[in-house]
Amino acid sequence: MQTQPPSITIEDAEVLRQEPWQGGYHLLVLRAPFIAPRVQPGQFVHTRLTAPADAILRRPFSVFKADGDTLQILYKPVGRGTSAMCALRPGDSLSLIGPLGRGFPLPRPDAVPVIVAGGYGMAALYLLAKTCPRPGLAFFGGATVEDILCVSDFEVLGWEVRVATEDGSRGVHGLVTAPLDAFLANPSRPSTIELFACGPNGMLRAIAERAHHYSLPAWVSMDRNMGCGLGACLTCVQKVRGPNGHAVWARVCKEGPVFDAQTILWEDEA
Amino acid sequence: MQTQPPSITIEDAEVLRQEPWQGGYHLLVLRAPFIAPRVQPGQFVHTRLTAPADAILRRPFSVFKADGDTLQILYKPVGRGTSAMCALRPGDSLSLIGPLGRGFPLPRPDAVPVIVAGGYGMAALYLLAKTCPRPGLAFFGGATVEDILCVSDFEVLGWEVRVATEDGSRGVHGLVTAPLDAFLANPSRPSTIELFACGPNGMLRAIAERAHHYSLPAWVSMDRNMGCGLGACLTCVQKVRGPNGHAVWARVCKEGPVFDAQTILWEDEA
Amino acid sequence: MTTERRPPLDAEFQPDLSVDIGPLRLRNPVMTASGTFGYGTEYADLVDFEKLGAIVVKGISLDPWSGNSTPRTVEVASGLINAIGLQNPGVEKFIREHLAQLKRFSTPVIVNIWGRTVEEYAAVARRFDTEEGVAALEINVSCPNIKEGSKLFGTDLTAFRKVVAAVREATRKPMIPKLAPNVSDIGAFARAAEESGADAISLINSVPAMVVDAKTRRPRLANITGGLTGPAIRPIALKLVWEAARATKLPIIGMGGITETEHAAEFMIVGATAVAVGTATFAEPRTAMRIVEGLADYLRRQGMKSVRELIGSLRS
Amino acid sequence: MTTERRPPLDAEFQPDLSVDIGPLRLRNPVMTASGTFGYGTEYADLVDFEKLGAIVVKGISLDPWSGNSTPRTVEVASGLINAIGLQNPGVEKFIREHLAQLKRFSTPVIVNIWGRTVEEYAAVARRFDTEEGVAALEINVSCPNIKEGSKLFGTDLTAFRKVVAAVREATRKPMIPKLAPNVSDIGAFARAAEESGADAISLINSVPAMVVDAKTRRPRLANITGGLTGPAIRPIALKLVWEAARATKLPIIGMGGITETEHAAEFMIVGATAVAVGTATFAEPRTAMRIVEGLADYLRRQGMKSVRELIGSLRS
Ligand SMILES: Cc1cc2nc3c(=O)[nH]c(=O)nc-3n(C[C@H](O)[C@H](O)[C@H](O)COP(=O)(O)OP(=O)(O)OC[C@H]3O[C@@H](n4cnc5c(N)ncnc54)[C@H](O)[C@@H]3O)c2cc1C
Ligand SMILES: Cc1cc2nc3c(=O)[nH]c(=O)nc-3n(C[C@H](O)[C@H](O)[C@H](O)COP(=O)(O)OP(=O)(O)OC[C@H]3O[C@@H](n4cnc5c(N)ncnc54)[C@H](O)[C@@H]3O)c2cc1C
Ligand SMILES: Cc1cc2nc3c(=O)[nH]c(=O)nc-3n(C[C@H](O)[C@H](O)[C@H](O)COP(=O)(O)O)c2cc1C
Ligand SMILES: Cc1cc2nc3c(=O)[nH]c(=O)nc-3n(C[C@H](O)[C@H](O)[C@H](O)COP(=O)(O)O)c2cc1C
Ligand code: FES
Ligand code: FES
Repeated sequence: MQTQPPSITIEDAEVLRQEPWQGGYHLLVLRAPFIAPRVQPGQFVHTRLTAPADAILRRPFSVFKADGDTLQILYKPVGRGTSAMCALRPGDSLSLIGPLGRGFPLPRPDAVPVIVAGGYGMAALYLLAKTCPRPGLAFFGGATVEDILCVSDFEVLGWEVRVATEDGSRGVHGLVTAPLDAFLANPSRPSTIELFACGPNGMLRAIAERAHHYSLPAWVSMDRNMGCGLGACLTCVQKVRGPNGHAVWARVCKEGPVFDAQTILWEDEA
Repeated sequence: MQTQPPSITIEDAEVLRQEPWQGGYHLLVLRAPFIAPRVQPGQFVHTRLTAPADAILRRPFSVFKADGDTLQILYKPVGRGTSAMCALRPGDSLSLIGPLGRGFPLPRPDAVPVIVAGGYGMAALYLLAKTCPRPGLAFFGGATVEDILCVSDFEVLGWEVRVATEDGSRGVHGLVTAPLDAFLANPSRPSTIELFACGPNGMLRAIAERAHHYSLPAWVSMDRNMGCGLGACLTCVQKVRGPNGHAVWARVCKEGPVFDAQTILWEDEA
Repeated sequence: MTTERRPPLDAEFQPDLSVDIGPLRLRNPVMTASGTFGYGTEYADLVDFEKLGAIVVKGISLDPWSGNSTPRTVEVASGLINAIGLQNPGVEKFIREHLAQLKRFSTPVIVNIWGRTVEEYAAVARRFDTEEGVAALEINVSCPNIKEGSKLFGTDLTAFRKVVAAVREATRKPMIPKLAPNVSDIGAFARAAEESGADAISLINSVPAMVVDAKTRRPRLANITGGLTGPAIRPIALKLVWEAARATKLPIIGMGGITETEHAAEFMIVGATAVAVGTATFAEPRTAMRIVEGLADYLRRQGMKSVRELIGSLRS
Repeated sequence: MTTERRPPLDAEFQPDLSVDIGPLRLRNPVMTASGTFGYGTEYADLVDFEKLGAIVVKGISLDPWSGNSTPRTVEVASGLINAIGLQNPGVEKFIREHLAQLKRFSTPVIVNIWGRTVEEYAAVARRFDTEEGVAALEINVSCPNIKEGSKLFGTDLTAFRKVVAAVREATRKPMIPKLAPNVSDIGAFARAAEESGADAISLINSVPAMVVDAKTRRPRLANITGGLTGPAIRPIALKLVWEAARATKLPIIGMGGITETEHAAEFMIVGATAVAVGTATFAEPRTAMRIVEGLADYLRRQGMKSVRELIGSLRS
């Protein structure tokens, strides 16, 4: 059972702080008194930049932290919009629509929560880790040590973080699935586990396969280019297995971004 | 006889300083080692802003001062491009094409130079005042005291500046033509006068009429929206009396911006 | 029609914003554009529906339709290209689930319809004929994202007449054919609509377009081509509305890249009776509402007591 | 044609940039677009002509032509609308004053021509037939800024055939009709050009457009309407070039909103043999030169030894 999204607002947030983070990421701290207190783990905000002027769509970002009337975004400049975001200074304003989407369900009290993340997924899963009734285990993957974000944030919550990097510069040498598989295959691991994942598509698919194989409940947060962010434009659709077993389009911005991993029809299955 | 434009360059100028000026104007100081030393009085530079991203044309500005490898622009934010210009900071770069256009002719050594200016025209005529073989008389007009720019710059050169404001907050109460007419009608004024003008179209036309009436040589610097700035697009054309007396189009960016006032065919004559 | 400028009215004066789209009176001339406002309810948290002139919903067909593969949209300079492919739940589910919701509001609902054949157009129109809560039908003959031939309806004058006439036979609801921009003589389509019994026309639909990723050398849309919308097309749309307005007496709903009050005014000045806001809603969901408020201000500055004075008031 | 991706070539490799526009071999596929590069000499201080594939000059007519009143251009979102109205000194003065200058360079000069009647088109073409230093003629049938009826040539298939055939009779120079974008079936015009003896086609010309000043309620161009160019139209142009390329075997010169190397590549990927840079030159006079340099780099990254491999290499 997933949580119902609370009502959505549009709000001019004030930039309180912006600072470079490791791995090319930036941390943006915003005062958003209407949205911040309502954010559920896994939800996102849809941001409107005034520059570049010829960019006409908003950009979606997961909420990293939400505390009182502030919220934080951890983002990486990958294109024109996110590069322009780097120029925001304290006092600037940034229009947000949020909180958006259906976030993670309340973690089952009887299961050990296991998080698998790559890229901004490490930030996107922090709020979930924080609300879990008990600390769990997190697997973080990245190309190199620089790409492994917010480990200490998780550790402060009492979580154990296992890292894999493709160049071996931190943790296991390889993909995040390497330590995850080792863990899952270990007969002495807890038998009741719930998986939560956010990261590149290929990773999410790999998690879905593991979950299927081990018959574990798993939730994946999908990343799709978005238009409206509100369910109106049908840009962000993802083929999923509908209630009657047929393939149907789900809107990642509305029915997602978090889905039961077993409902996703990956590209070649759709 | 007008001066021939020296050869044109494109150059990434470095912003050295930007400061608010009176009357809503801003002063922009640029290092432009190729262009600055070649600027002739009355010429302009065509600037390329990177913001707003959907603005695809350059914007023309007269050169206020040119000194060694630096040049100064005095501009007023009136639209999106000039507003974006206000955000330039020291160290930023600004692409310039210049020096462009045909500036003022060398002032006649036998005539008293008389300048008439409004708006940025006061800045656009400064270099001319500086190169005049002898100081002359300048008439500045504006809506209010705030709009009267660089009087002291002219006075330092030994020029006498007479001011008119529409609200009477400085100098004569009225249009700049009021003190100018008084001067021209005064029988004890020097008989050999050469007029140089830059400002709103209506003012230029009024000057042309005075020049015609008193049979005085007069040069006007025209302001037209521009495309290429180089004579290629035929955006900036102005009807003038051609050599054979017929009306022909002149390109303000190439044959101008400075024209012999008697050659201009004003709107309803064209 | 007025072509003179007038002194501004004082700030308290409330200009009359109502306009008539054929038999349909709207409280103000600002609508949402089909496909950019979903079925309305998606924006319920953010937009006060009662402030809008009308709500135009996403295109509905007889049967459910799953649309195109993804990616379905791509952002370009000052524009958006979409190839949604007309995904919709079909007329029955729409009536049951979405129309029911929209009936709670007093705002007129205009249903955008399409079909793969003349018969399908007529069938959808007939189904809506008796549906309360449907104020008018907008006929999408111009969607570039459908390949079954419906493409033709928007650019072939004979096919266009046929579909408009068939819908006319099928319903007494106000009928608004929506014109394709990619024709050389929009006036001919405007006249054909008038002759075939339309109550109004709307234009423009999105402009056929395409983007390629130079790195992968692949189209950036799964459907290869799509339709360009947003500010990039505004000057194109304005020209077509101006031309259409000179060809027909039918009321025109103008759209294409409207993001500001002034843009809405421009469309009315060249001859539109009403306007629709599309792509702009994605960035600023309250754009249509903001324009309604802006228009009152604008009219006061223009010294106009009614927004109807604005229609076709282009000065030369 | 290749549709596969290949490993990159090493940095020293110099890809072959030459392409053939019918009988005309160009050292590289990047030209200037007519009307945006004057008669060439205006840019002489800033652009190294010898680096360009060809120079296409501003449209020339039989007699001198004074064009439209001002304002003639207006900047819009990611675009420019122009209504210059084809001002030009006429064929004789052009040959005497401008062509003479251009002959100093080895770069092929393509002369853009237009007329008010079929006869005028033929007459200008005939005058250039024997002119050395004219590599090809581009036939502007699509300028929206002329009211004398030449408008029709670009959007009426019969008139189009007539003018292309007449020019074909008048000259043996390579002939390149330039297509109007505001037609519903660009493929039909491409085929008609081929059938009427054209050596290549170029597209697109500017897109009919209009802007109004909401405050004064007046058109912002003296000519009321004009043609939209620049980045705003790139996705529209790309779609039309793709469609034209599938309809004809003629070489295509693609243009519309190109500002970067990648954009030039996109046009070639969908089927253009060469490209032209227009509006971008106003902001960055060296855009065409920069793209020539960029293409070599791009081809190395694509693992292509010749730019000709790029033509029509769209992958699906
Ligand atoms: C629900 C959700 C949550 C997200 N949370 C975060 C976050 O917390 N931190 C973060 O850094 N990013 C996050 N993203 C991704 C972020 O939205 C994109 O990086 C951003 O939209 C790119 O904008 P741009 O203008 O810089 O890039 P564009 O100029 O739009 O494009 C530049 C490049 O980025 C690609 N791109 C564009 N949008 C996306 C996208 N949605 N996903 C992947 N690639 C894209 C384009 O294909 C292009 O190659 C999230 C995306 C979604 C859908
Ligand atoms: C030869 C020449 C020299 C100039 N020198 C100076 C100078 O020294 N200082 C200075 O402040 N300005 C100068 N200008 C005017 C300056 O170029 C314009 O103010 C500027 O282009 C406006 O750009 P924008 O993007 O802010 O306005 P836009 O967004 O382009 O337009 C905003 C408003 O300004 C109007 N506008 C645009 N261009 C012009 C123009 N050329 N003249 C008048 N109105 C215009 C538009 O019609 C519109 O209403 C000069 C113009 C010319 C032709
Ligand atoms: C995502 C999207 C979906 C659309 N779907 C439809 C549709 O189903 N039916 C229709 O007639 N027009 C559709 N349109 C076109 C719009 O209604 C409108 O004509 C066009 O977007 C131009 O207006 P704009 O520039 O303000 O967006 C769609 C446009 C967009 C952007
Ligand atoms: C100011 C201007 C003048 C033009 N004059 C002509 C012309 O005389 N003949 C012609 O065939 N095209 C003319 N064009 C169209 C261009 O050649 C080109 O087709 C169009 O601008 C699209 O390319 P772009 O978007 O790169 O500018 C002109 C375009 C502009 C902007
Ligand atoms: S982004 Fe519009 S429906 Fe999801
Ligand atoms: S601005 Fe292009 S000719 Fe003057």
